[in-house]
Amino acid sequence: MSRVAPLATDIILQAQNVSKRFGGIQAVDNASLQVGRGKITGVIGPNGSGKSTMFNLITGLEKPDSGQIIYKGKNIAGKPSHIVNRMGMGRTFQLTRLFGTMTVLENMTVVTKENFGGAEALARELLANLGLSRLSNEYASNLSYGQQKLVEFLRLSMIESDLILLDEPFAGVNPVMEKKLLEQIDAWIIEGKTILLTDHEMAIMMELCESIFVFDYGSVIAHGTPAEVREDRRVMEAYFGS
Amino acid sequence: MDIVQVVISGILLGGVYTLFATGLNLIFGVMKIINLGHGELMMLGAYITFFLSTSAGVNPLVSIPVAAIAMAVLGWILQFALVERVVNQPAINSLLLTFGLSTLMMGVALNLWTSNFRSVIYEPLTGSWTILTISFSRSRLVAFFIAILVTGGMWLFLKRSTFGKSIRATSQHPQVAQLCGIDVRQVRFATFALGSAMAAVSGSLIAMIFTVSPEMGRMFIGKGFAIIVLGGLGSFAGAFLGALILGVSETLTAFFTNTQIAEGVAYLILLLVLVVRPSGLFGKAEE
Amino acid sequence: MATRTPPVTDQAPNDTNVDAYTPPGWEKYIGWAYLVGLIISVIFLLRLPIAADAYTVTLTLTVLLVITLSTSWNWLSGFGGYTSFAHAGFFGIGSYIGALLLHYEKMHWIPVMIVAGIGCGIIGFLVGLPTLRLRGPYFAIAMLAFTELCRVIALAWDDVTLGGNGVFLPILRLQLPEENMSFWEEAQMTFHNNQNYYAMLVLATIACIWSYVLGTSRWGLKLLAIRDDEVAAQAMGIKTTYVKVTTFAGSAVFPGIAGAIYARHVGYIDPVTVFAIIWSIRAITTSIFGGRGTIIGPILGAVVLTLVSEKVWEQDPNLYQIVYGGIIILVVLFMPGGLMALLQQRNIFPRSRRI
Amino acid sequence: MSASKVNRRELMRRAAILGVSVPAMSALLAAEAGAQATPAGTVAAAPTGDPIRIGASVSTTGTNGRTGLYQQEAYLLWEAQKNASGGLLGRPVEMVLYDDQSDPTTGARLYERLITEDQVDLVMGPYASGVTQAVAQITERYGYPLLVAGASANSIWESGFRAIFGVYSVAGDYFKDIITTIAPAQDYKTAAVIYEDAVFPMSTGQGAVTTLQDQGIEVVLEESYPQKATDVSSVLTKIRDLDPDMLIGGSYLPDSVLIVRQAKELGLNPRLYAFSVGAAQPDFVETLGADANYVLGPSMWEPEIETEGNADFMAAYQQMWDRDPDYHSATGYAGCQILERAVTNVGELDLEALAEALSSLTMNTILPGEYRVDETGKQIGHIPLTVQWQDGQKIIVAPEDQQTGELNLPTPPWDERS
Repeated sequence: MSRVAPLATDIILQAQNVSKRFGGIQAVDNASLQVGRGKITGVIGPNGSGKSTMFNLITGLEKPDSGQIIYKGKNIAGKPSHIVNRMGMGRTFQLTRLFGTMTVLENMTVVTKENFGGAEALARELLANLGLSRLSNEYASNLSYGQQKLVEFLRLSMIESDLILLDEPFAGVNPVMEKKLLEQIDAWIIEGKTILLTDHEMAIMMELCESIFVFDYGSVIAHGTPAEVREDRRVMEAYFGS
Repeated sequence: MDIVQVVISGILLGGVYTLFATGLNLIFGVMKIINLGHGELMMLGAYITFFLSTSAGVNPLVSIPVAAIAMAVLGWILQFALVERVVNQPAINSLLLTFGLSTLMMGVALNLWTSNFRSVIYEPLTGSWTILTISFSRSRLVAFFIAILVTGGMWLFLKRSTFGKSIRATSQHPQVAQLCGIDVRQVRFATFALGSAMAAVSGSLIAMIFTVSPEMGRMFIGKGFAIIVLGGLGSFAGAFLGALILGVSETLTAFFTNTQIAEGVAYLILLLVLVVRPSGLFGKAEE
Repeated sequence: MATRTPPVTDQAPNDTNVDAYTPPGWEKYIGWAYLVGLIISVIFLLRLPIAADAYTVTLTLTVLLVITLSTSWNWLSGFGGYTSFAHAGFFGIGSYIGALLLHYEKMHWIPVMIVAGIGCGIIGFLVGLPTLRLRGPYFAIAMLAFTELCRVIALAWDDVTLGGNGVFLPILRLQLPEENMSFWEEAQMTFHNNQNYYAMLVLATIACIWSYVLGTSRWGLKLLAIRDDEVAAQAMGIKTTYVKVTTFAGSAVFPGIAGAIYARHVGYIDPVTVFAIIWSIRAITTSIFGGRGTIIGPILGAVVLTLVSEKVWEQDPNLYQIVYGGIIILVVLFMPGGLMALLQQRNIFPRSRRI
Repeated sequence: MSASKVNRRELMRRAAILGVSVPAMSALLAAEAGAQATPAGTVAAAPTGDPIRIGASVSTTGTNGRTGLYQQEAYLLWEAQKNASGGLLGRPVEMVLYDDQSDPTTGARLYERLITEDQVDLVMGPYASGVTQAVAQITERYGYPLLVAGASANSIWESGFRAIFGVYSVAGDYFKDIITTIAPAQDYKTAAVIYEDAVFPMSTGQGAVTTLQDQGIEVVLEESYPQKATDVSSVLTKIRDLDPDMLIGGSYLPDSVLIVRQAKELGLNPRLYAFSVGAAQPDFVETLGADANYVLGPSMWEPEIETEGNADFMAAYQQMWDRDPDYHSATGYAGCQILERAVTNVGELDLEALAEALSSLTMNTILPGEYRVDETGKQIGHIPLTVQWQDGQKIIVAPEDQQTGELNLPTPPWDERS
C-alpha cells in the first residue's frame, strides 16, 4: 500500500497506482509517487526493486499495465518516449547511452529542436563551461566513463526540459567527475528545473533530495524527507533484509 | 476426398520442409545467426547421396548418415574458420558472410558438377501407398518419418543429454552459460555441425524426391525462413508445426486458386507474422 | 554497433587523459573539393559517349546504376543501421512500373521515370511503416520476404504484368551519323542514342548530392543516433519512426527510377531477373566495401567493385561466382569498416562527417 | 578474347584429340565441304586474310548451362570445319564466344560488347528464349541480323523486330502433331495443360491450348506454376478429378520429372503425357527409369533422321566432342549452315543485304523440313518431330516419313504397369 499524502506544493509529476509485469515478475506493483516542481526528489531501493522500470514507465520507454502518470496535468502513460521528451522531460540512463560513433558535439546538437548553428554555439558554450572544449570532436565511444556521464548531462541541457530524470548518475564515477556532475545538478535547479534522481550513493541522496521514495519489490514502501526515511524501520529491512 | 488428399500432400510436403528448417532454426537459436548458406549445405548433402548412389551403388537411405557426418565436419570447419568471427556482431555481418558462403558453395558446385539436373532413383521409394483412395507418396512419407525421427531425436538430445543442455543454456543466455563453465565456443561449433548435418539429411531425402542441382538450395531458403519465423525463431516444436502449416497452406492455396499464388503464401505468412507477432505463433514473447 | 569504427584508442585509462582529436586544416574545404570533383566528373561523363565506344558507355552506365543503388541503400542502412534487403524489390517494382507504362501507355519516357520513382516512394512508405519496427535480423528477413513476394506477384498477376513472359519495351533504334552534321546536331544525336546513360548519370548525380546533404545535415545525425542507440534517441526526443520511414521511402525512390531506366536500357525484363536478390546484395556489398555510413564510401565501393568484378568475370565467368562470394566473405571478416575506415585509420582521410 | 578463355582452353583440349585423328577428320570435312557450296572437285584452299569474326554468347553455366553447352559445341564444330575447308568467302572464321550464365541482362550486355567493342562481323543467337528476347533488342538496335538458333518463344516474333530469324519451329507449335494428328487418331476429347511461368514454357503451353481449341478438344484445365516449383500435387489432384485424356506440360526437365513422379504418386492416369522440353532429353529417362515410358514430347531433330548432311554432322560431332549431339546442337549447327549460305549468296558482309537474304532464303539444313521464314522472321518451314519413350528408347512417332517405330498408346494406368 502506498501512503502518499497529497502535498501542498506544486506537483509537476504524479504517478498513481502504476503497475508493470514482465512475464512472471511484477516489476512495479501499484506504485505511486509525486515530484514537486523545482525540487530534487529521490528514489532509492535495493537492486531490482523496480526503480529503473519506474523511470522507463515515466519516460515512455515502457507502457504500464495499469495506473496513470500525470505530467503537467496530462496523463502520459503509454505515450511514446519522443512525445514525452518533447513535453519537456529528459533523462539519463543507468549505463550511459551516448551515440558512440558520433562526436561529442554531434551528440549534443542532434537532440535539440533549434537550428543547427544555434545549437552548435550553445553546445560549445556548455562544453567550455565544464572545460571540455577539446573533446568536442572526439567520438563519444572514446571518452572515459565519467566523461560520458558528463556529456550525457550536457546533452540534457540541450533540450528544453522541465523535469530531468537521472538514473544512477554517480555509479562508477570518480570524485572529480562527481563534483562536476553535482555542479551541473545545482545549475539545473538554479535554472528552475525539477529533478528526479535515483542512486545508491546514500550520502549524496540524503544530502541532495528534499523528498525520497523507497522502493522494494516494485512497491513504494516508504516516503518522506531524508530524515524520516532514515528512521524508517522498513527501509532498513529492505536494505539489510530479514 | 480431394481435399483430404490435398491436406495429406501438404503435410507430407511439410515433412520435407521440417528437417531443412530445423537445422536453420538450431543455428539461429544458439548463435542468433541467420545462415543464408543453409540451402547450399543441403545441396551438398544431396550431391553426396547422388554420387554415392550412382558411382558407388550405395543405397540412398544408407548414404544419409554418411552425408550427415561429412557435412557435420564441413559445418564444424566453417564455424571454426568463418562464422565464429561474426558471432555477436551486428546481424548484417553474419547475413552477408553466410550469403557469401552460399554464393561460393554454389559457384564451386556449378564448376564441379555443372548445372545439370540430376536425380537419385531408388525404385522402392517411387510411387505411393494408397489407403482408402488417399495416396501417400512413398518417398515423402519416408522423408516425413525420418524428419520426425531426427527432429524428435534432436529434441530428446537437447532435453536429456548434458551437451544438449549446454546447447540450450547457450541459446537462452550465452553469458550465464559461460559463467556456469560451459565452453560456449565448443557449443557453437557443435551447433553449426549439427545444423549442417540436418541440412545434409534433408538434402539426401530431397535428392530422392526432387532433382539435384547446384541451385536447389535457393528454392528452399525462403521457405525455411517462413517456417522458423512462423514457428517462433529458436523454437523446435514451433518449427515442426510451422513446416506443416506452411505445407498445408501451400497445397490448399494451390488447390483452391493456383500454384502460382501458393508460391507467395510462404512470404506473405512471413511478413504478416513478423509485423503482427514477431515472436511467431508458438514462440515466447521477446524481452 | 559501430559500423564506422572510431579509431582504436582503447578504453581511456582515466578521466582526463583522452587525446583530443583535431581534424586537419583542409577538412573544411572538403565540400568545395567535392564540388570541383563533381563538376569535373560530370563534364567528363557527359562527353564519354562521344569519346568512347558503346561498351564503355554501358559499363559506365552499370557503374552509375550501382552508385545509385549503394548510395541510396546507405541512407537508411549505413547511416541508420537498418539493414535492408528491399532494394531488389524496389528496383523490380520500378522496372515494372516503367516497363508497363512504356508498353501499354506509350508515354514519354521522362514522366515514366518520375512515376516509377514516386510509385516506389509510396510503396516504400507503406512497407516501411509496419516493418521498420522490427530490428536486426527480423527486419532483414522481412525485406527478403518483401522482395520475394513482389516477384511472386509480378509472376502471378499475368493480366497486368504479363507474368513469366516478361515485358518487351519499345525498341530504341540508333540514329546514325550523317555527313556534315553540325555540332548541335551531333550532340542531339549523341543524346538520343544515349538517353538512358544520361538519365542514369542525372540520377546518380542527384543521389550523390543528396547523400552529401543528408550526411552533413542533422537528419543524417538523427539516423546515426538511431543506429547507435535507438532507445536513447527516442528518449532524447527524436521522432525515430518518422525519421526511419521517411528515409526508407526516400531511398526507395532511387532504385525505383534506376530500375525503370534499366528496363528501358535492356529492352526486355522478366520478374526473375529484376527481382533477383542480387540487386540488394550488390548495393550492400559495394556500400560496405567502400564504407557504409560515409558519403563517398558507397560511391568509391561501387566504382571499384563494379570494375573489379567486370574484370574477374571477363577472365573467367565460371569463377566469377566463387570470387564474388569470396570477396563478400573477406570484406565482412577483414574490412567491416570498408575502404574509408582503412583510409581514416591511416589518417589519409580525416574523420569527418563530410567524408 | 579474354572472356572466352574457358571455351578456348576447352577447344584446345578438343583440338588435341582432333589432332590424333586428322585423316579421319579431314575425310569427314571434305565430305561436308562437298555438300556445301564449294565447287565440286576443288580441293579446299587454306583460308586467307583477316578472319570473319562471328560473335555469340551462349549459356554454358547457370540454369540452362547444360543445354547451352550443346549449342556452343555445334558453333565450334562449324568453325573448325569451315577453317579446315576453305573458310567463309575464302577467309578464316573465328567464333567469339561468351557465357551469359543464363541471364538475359548479361546476354544483352555481352552482345553489345561483341558488337561495339569486339566489333564482330556477324552474330549468332544465344541459348534460351529469355536471353534471346533481351539480346534481340541489342542486335536490332545495331542493325545486326540475328539467327535464333536456341530459342523459339512466339513472343520474339511478335514484337516488331526487323531482322530476327527463327531456325526452328516456334514454341507454340511444339505440340501441333500430338494434338492435330495423334489425338484425333486416338479419339481423345479432353486435355489439361499446365506450364511453367517462364517465357518459353508458357509459349508452348499457351500454343497447345490454342491448337486444342481449334481442334475442338476440350481444355478442362489450364494453369501455370512457378519456376523451380517443388510441389505440383494440388494441381495434379485437380486434374485427377477431371480425368482428362491428355496431360500436356509446358515444362523444362526438372518440372517434367516432378510432374511424372507426382502423377505416379497420386495415381493420375491420363491416356497421354506430353512435355515440351524434358521429354526429348536422355536425362529424362535416366532420372525416371521405367516411369518415362509412354511419355511423348516434341523434338526439333533426332540423330537418326535422314536429312541432308545429318550423318556427316553426327560423325563429325562425335569425333570432335566425344559424345552424341543433342537437338540443341543440331539447331545451333543448322543456324550456322543458314548463316553460311546467306553470306555466300550475298558475297560480302553487308548486314542489310544479309538480313534481306535471310528473309527470302529457302534451304535444307540438317533439321527436318526446310529453312523458310515469314515476314516477321518466324520459322515456318521446319517440321518438328514427335518422340515417345518406349522401353527406355526414344522412338520417333511422327511425322510419318521420319517414323522409327509405332506409336504406343494409350498409356496404361500406373498400377497396371509392370
